[in-house]
Amino acid sequence: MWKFIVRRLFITMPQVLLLSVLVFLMAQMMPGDALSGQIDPNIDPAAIEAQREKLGLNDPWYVQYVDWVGSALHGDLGQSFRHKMPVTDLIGQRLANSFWLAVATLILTYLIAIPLGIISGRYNDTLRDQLITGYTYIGFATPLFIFALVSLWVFGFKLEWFPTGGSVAPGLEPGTFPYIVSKLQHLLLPALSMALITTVNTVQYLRSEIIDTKQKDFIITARAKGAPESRVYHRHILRNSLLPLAAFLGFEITGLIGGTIFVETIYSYPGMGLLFMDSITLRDYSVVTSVVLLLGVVSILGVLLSDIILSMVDPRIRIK
Amino acid sequence: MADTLLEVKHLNTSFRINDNYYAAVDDVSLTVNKNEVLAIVGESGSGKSALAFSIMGLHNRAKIEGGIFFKQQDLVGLPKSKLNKLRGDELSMIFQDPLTALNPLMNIEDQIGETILLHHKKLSRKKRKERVIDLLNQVGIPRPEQICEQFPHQLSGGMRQRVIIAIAIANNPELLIADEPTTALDVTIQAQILDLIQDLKESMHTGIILITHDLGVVAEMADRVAVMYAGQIVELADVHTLFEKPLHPYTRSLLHSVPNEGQDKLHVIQGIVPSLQHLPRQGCRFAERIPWLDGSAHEENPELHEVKPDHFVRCTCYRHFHFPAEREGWTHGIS
Amino acid sequence: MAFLEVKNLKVHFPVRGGLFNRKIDAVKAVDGVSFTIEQGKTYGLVGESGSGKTTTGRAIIGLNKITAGQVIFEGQGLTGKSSRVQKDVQMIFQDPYSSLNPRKRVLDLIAEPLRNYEKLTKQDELEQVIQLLKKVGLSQDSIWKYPHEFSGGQRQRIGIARAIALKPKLIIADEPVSALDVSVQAQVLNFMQEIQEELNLTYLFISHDLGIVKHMSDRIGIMYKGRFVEEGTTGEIFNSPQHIYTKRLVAAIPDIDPKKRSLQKHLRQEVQSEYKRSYHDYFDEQGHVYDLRNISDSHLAALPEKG
Amino acid sequence: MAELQAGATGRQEKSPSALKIMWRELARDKVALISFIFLLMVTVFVYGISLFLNQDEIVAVDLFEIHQPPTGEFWLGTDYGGRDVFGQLIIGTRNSLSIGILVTLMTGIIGVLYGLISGYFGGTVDNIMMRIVDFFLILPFLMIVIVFLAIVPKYDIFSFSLIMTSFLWMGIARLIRSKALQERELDYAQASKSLGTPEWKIMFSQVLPNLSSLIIVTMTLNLAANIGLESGLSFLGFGFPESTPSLGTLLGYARNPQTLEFRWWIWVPAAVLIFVLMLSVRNVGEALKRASDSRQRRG
Amino acid sequence: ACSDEDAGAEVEGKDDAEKGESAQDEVFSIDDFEQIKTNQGEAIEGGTLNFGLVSDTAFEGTLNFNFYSGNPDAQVISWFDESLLDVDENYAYTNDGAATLDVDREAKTITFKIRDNVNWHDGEPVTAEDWQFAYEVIGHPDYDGIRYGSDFTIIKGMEAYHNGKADTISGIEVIDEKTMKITYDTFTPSLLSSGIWSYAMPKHIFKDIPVADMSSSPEVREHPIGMGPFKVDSIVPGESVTFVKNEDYWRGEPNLDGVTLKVINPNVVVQALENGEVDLVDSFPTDQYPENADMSNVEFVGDVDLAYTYIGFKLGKWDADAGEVVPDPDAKMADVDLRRAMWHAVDNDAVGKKFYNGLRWNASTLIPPSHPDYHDDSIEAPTYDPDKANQLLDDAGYEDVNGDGIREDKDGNELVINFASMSGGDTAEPLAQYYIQAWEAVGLKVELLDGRLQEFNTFYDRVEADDPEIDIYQGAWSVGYDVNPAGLYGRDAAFNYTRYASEENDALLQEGVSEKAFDEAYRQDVYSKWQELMVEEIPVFPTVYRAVIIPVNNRVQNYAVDFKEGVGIYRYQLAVTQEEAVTAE
Ligand SMILES: Nc1ncnc2c1ncn2[C@@H]1O[C@H](COP(=O)(O)OP(=O)(O)OP(=O)(O)O)[C@@H](O)[C@H]1O
Ligand SMILES: Nc1ncnc2c1ncn2[C@@H]1O[C@H](COP(=O)(O)OP(=O)(O)OP(=O)(O)O)[C@@H](O)[C@H]1O
Ligand SMILES: [Mg+2]
Ligand SMILES: [Mg+2]
Repeated sequence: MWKFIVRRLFITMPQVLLLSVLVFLMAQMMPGDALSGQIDPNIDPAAIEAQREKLGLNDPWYVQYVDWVGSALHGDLGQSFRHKMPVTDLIGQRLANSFWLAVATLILTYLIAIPLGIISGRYNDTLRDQLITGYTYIGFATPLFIFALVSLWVFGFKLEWFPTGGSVAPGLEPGTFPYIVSKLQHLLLPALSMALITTVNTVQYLRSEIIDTKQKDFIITARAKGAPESRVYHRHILRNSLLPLAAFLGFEITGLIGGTIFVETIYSYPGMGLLFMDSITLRDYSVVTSVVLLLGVVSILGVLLSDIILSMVDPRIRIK
Repeated sequence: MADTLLEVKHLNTSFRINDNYYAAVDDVSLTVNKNEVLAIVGESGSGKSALAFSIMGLHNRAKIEGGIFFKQQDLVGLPKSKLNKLRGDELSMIFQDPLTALNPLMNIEDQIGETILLHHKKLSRKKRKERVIDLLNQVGIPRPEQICEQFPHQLSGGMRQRVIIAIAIANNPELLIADEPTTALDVTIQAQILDLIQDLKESMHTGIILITHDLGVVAEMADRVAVMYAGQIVELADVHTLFEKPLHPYTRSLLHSVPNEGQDKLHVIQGIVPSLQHLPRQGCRFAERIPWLDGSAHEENPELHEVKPDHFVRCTCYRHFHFPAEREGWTHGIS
Repeated sequence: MAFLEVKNLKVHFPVRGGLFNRKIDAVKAVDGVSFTIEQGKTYGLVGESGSGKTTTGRAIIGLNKITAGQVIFEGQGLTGKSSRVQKDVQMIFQDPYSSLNPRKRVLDLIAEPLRNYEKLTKQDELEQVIQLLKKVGLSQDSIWKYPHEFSGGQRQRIGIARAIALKPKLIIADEPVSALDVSVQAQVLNFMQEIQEELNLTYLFISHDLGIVKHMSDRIGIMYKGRFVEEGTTGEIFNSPQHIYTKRLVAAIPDIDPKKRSLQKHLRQEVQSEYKRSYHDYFDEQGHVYDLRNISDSHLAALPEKG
Repeated sequence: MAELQAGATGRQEKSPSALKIMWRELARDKVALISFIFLLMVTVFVYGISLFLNQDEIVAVDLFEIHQPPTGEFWLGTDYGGRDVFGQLIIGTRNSLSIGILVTLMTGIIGVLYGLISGYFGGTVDNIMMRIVDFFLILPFLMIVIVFLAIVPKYDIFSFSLIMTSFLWMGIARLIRSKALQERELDYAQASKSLGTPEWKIMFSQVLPNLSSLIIVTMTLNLAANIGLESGLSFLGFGFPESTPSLGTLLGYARNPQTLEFRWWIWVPAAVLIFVLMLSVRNVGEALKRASDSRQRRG
Repeated sequence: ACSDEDAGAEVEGKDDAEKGESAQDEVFSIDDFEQIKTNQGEAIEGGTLNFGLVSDTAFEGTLNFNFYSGNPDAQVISWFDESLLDVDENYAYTNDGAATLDVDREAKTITFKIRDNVNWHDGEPVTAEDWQFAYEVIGHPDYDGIRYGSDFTIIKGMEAYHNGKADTISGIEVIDEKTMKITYDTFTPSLLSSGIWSYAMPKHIFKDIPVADMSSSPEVREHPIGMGPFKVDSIVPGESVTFVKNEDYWRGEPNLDGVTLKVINPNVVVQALENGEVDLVDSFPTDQYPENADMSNVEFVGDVDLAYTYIGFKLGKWDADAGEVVPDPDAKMADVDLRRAMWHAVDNDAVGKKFYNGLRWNASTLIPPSHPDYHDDSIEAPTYDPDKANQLLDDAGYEDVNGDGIREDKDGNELVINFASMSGGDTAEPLAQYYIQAWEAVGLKVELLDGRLQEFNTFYDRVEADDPEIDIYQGAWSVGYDVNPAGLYGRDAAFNYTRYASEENDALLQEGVSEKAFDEAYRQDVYSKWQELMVEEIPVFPTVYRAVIIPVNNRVQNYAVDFKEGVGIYRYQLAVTQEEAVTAE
């Protein structure tokens, strides 16, 4: 087991390295830097130039890269030019928000997908299944951003059921109960709209997985043992169909990252997606770099996690 | 008859294809007694498995008509819950493909234990495990404690087939249906498995339906033999009669097409087994594969005749059939 | 000069794993096999599943890389890197359903080898294909059909037509009938024999069905775990098997006569107990097969030196 | 011989080709058929009509026609630049479709080639090529594309599609590679090999055609996804300038709450169109998928 | 003043279904807006005000006047900290603030005296040393902010300190605890109109923090203090800040108990106002005004913005070594008649009315009416007159020689003018399109650079670098309190993006900060002449002036637009008339 994890980690290393080079070069190619935004007649351009020099913005790229990697390894992702604070701190706040959003979305996704997928797969080609399939079609055809926009408008503005921006109501003491409630309130609508759209893949996947499993020979074996339908479903079909979802988790996380860009932008939810969008327009490239790097690493870890989970639950690939 | 275990009466099993029902098992009647092996032979697609699945009630969307009486109780139309009480307990089945018939995510103990659990709910976990190990010993698996913890993919084909047998015999069934239990196995292992089934019959007086297309296996194992062709039983007799004095052209052709001592050319049956949709539904179904026999040789509605006591043959064409030496060989295009 | 000579053939498949997917082990699918085949004869190769029969066949024709040893065909080596497929050696595959590309017409299927080796005009090609079809007993209008329109036996004949298109001398038939029903098997086996005579073909006939091998072969080699345990004429193998494994194999064949069943069972049990008893006489400490030794001129068995 | 050929062609009972099976399945499935016809009509209509439309005129700002609701002159009203929404919808659909199709084709070609090569060579080459694919797969796609779009100073429909393509080809490559690896081991490929057919020929003239239905299905489904992606990027403001409208551009206007609430005619038609387009493509794709999977075939 | 103004600005609002055509055609005028929220009713004791910071990005959280860079941060800081000096409506210093000043022009010194009751939130008095400390921090070589500019360099000894050659700034002298004297090298009228750095820094808090770490220190980001009417209570980074009143505020105890500030997205600002979630905002998107002009629970106040939008013509290059512009007489846009014709060709009046419903309006000179004493509206600037434009072009030799409807240059060669414009506001695209069309209408072929709008940073990068691809561009300047335009149009100004220079211009700009210019009337006259010169020479032409509009909930009293200087209303006076905000019907 440990060997397997270590081995997987070894495969992960070059990926992370490659990722870091890629994002760094990308950032370098961007026109302008943070200081080119400081257009103020009262400020001496020479002072701006001096700042550039001081921040190392005029060094050759590889020097900057090595510097950056070196400090990144020490947990220092540099300084945000815009926010005048360590990127790590900046990301820290946002990451927590995005993390909770992702967790809520994942929970909702599975909360929706598993029952629907099961019903749809178990009673395939019945009215129930057709309704659920209809939903998956609609979910597929509705771009996330349209859905999020319309839900914001309906549930946020018109019905006022949910707050329309931010991650928490102002003035609450962190850690207190109202604070947590407010946090939940703020992430529910974004999470829900993301979940409702992204879940359709999972529903469909589960459905076809169940239909597949239903036709497997070992299901017949189970029936021949005299197992009642309910047991056949729970013990044999479900277990075997849910397992591949574990492998999905990793890609689900990659997908979530894309989704957060839309959802956080639309709901002004201060997470990584919004930070990314802000930073890219502000050319705060140490932040862009770090966000992409970090989320890339999260994706890599997501896939790693999937692999590990899968290798633990699936005896066929379990490591001796 | 007191020791009649299973009586199948005019069984029709039809599958729905493009809004039409096609019978894969067509008016099959047979009986199985205690302590008896009834072999069912026939080419691929002749409806052997369909018959077995009908008896076990394992078909999903087939139309089943007729009667299947297991110890006088009609299984056709029996509620699922009652059927489940029988299945795996008094009535059980060994499946053909050891590679796919086991749940890949369950360990061996659980898979065998499940059958026991389902029918002996009160048995303690420990007792159950004991029984599982007992069964594994019985089917000749070495180191049963260790095997218990393992998963199907860790076992060889022969071992898996034994596990499947262990599942089938876990509750000492009265009727055991073995659907080509050895087709996927090597001869040496096949021999062991067949011996195992034989022992079972002897020790527990189980009635066994053995489905196979290997005549050698039939000769080794069966008490009585039913030959199926295109969904129908074309000949039914005890094993010696069948091998010594086969009557139906199909049976005779089959026996001739197996390589045997001193045989130079093998006999070839013309044509192919028609698919379910294209089965001739009128007249003798074997007629088109012996085209040199005149139509008048066949019955219009061939029936299973009891030509001698306990020897049944379908259609009268057997009386006219002889091997046409000149037609042997394979030089026939598609008809 | 032997027609086909296989000398100490080894085919090992690497098992990858470890940190960097390095080769950590090898499956010794074929591990030191030698035999010769005479022209015009059928050589049967039997053994249980996984014993390396297919791998041997594929190595000869060049579909598998040879790890060590030599394959000498008519005095010419087929070994090593020059695993170029020879026109003279062809193969018939086990499954007539999957060995024909379902999207190709019979014409294209049969013409494929011709197109690879011979530059023919369309017309000549068509004629040749029709000739081949005639030879395998299929009507000429079959050329425009697709494989799925044929029965298993007919498909296998299409496979054979392909194999003989280049007028090969040696055909490796890897379980050519095991996917077929008994009635169809006969058809194909008969045809293979006929065509052998007609074209003076040599077969390497691979099967795990001893009955069929017995029917077809002049000589038989018995494989076990990548090695030969016994080799001899059909009569020698069946009438006086020397190696315990051969005995066991022969004993396991169910007899078609129900009257002999108790006899058979008896024999089986005897062999089985002998097998258990004398296992160590026939296999070395690691369970490996010994090298073949001559019992008679034509009969070899893998028995330990001491006898 | 002539007679023979005549006789032979007379019995053209061909095995239904992949396309034919697909078409049959499509014709059987009413919803898919309607979707297909709808798609065809939209495509023909949009490309046809845009030949007659003057794009410059449509995207010309008219200070005196700003935010007109739908009228006889402006069927779907005008936007905040006084530009005809209907015309923009047509051009936008054309642009979105073009990008969608272009990306789908390019990812298809690259993915298929890559997958085939990787599957064909196998071994170390395959190992390395797949590590590259794995790497691309875990990249946060949307972010990287956005960064690229921010870097590239000037792009047209083609280079835009190229950027999207660079991060979208892996899915199909992986699929094709795994299928190619499987097919390569199948008996028919092995048989061809033993008959002396070179491996690349087996790959391209035998394996590839056998994968064609899979490729068609995957590309159809990808098309829907790509149209969605393009409009998403335009929505976020990383698409084309308003003078080259796409469906996403029109939808992007809805980020302005006034437009969202009071000027439905600007964004609702685009939203509906996107929805119906994606749904139709999906319907067709699913029907094709059923066609290619004989187990699921309806007839 | 920060000047990253977007060129385009926002969509003008439009008719909704009910309001129909009326809202669409409605044109507003800034003259109709009050600057101060007047209100009947009794103010209650205490109450909490909800302030909306309208931004689609989070505020950065550099909460100190000495370090912040973006406007959102400035909005946050101004609730809890303030300038020591007050100015009047013309942005000249007065003695009404927390400190008074005494100017000695001869000696080039100013002596500041901080009032006795001015204390930091932690109770420590605000001292002269605190103020001096601010100068020392900003002037410090390690300082990482952007404040170090001409305010500082003119102080005696500053350069030496800044270059690390001196440990102290010789020109800054602490006389006693509350008195500080600054000696300047040069002394200009600009200095007295907001040219002094007037924000102190609590030295007792910052003295042990290295300058380089200050901007990211918790003292700046997490629990900042100031001397303003409210104290920071809690911060949700980037999202919201709560303030409580500073009872010890030097002007007197604030009326309100506290203020809650939160960031709201421009897209939701109307809803937030309607349901009373926020009482007022820092800026209201003008495009949303027409539909919401009669929102029942708020009153809109407004003022002229200190900004203008303009079209600039590239006329030369920047010589970085010499630090001055080098005009190029052969530049594509060098012909002033071409430039004037382009001004005549565009209808900025219609742009203001149609795109901005009158909340932006035709501009004439480069000193906007936000400086009422200096803006000269008697100057006749070119207005929309396509015939005149055609005439001018014909006369100047830009004729259509090949009959394709597009004018060629004087030599008959193809003339394509490349136009850079930046993205940002919602109307940016149609506006740029409009200008291109308008120029095309007089036969000038103008093309958008790269076919698309430039993102803000790219735009300024390229404009700044004198990218040869750019012939003209649309920009916007937000103007400082000081009217002196030398920072934007001087020969040595890097921000002089058009790279225009002339002797006359030099002379006038010099004159504007001369000794004589301490005389207000004289200075007005100088800048009047300068405005006229710009209308003659047209290195740039202003397109529109702008208004700021702020909705204020009906319960709020004593609010002036951004607490505009000189109106005599201060934040501590803010009050509400009821506990809860009024919501819309
Ligand atoms: N679920 C089903 N739906 C439709 N047709 C079926 C189904 N199951 C079996 N058939 C058809 O019924 C016929 C009989 O099938 P069956 O499986 O009983 O044959 P078999 O004798 O067991 O053959 P084999 O030796 O290959 O196992 C075949 O033609 C088969 O195609
Ligand atoms: N490409 C391969 N890679 C790795 N191992 C292989 C490969 N091909 C065959 N083997 C292994 O080599 C051994 C011999 O296989 P081979 O197919 O030759 O056996 P066989 O005698 O033909 O068996 P069967 O009767 O089942 O066809 C088996 O253990 C098999 O798993
Ligand atoms: Mg069967
Ligand atoms: Mg094999």
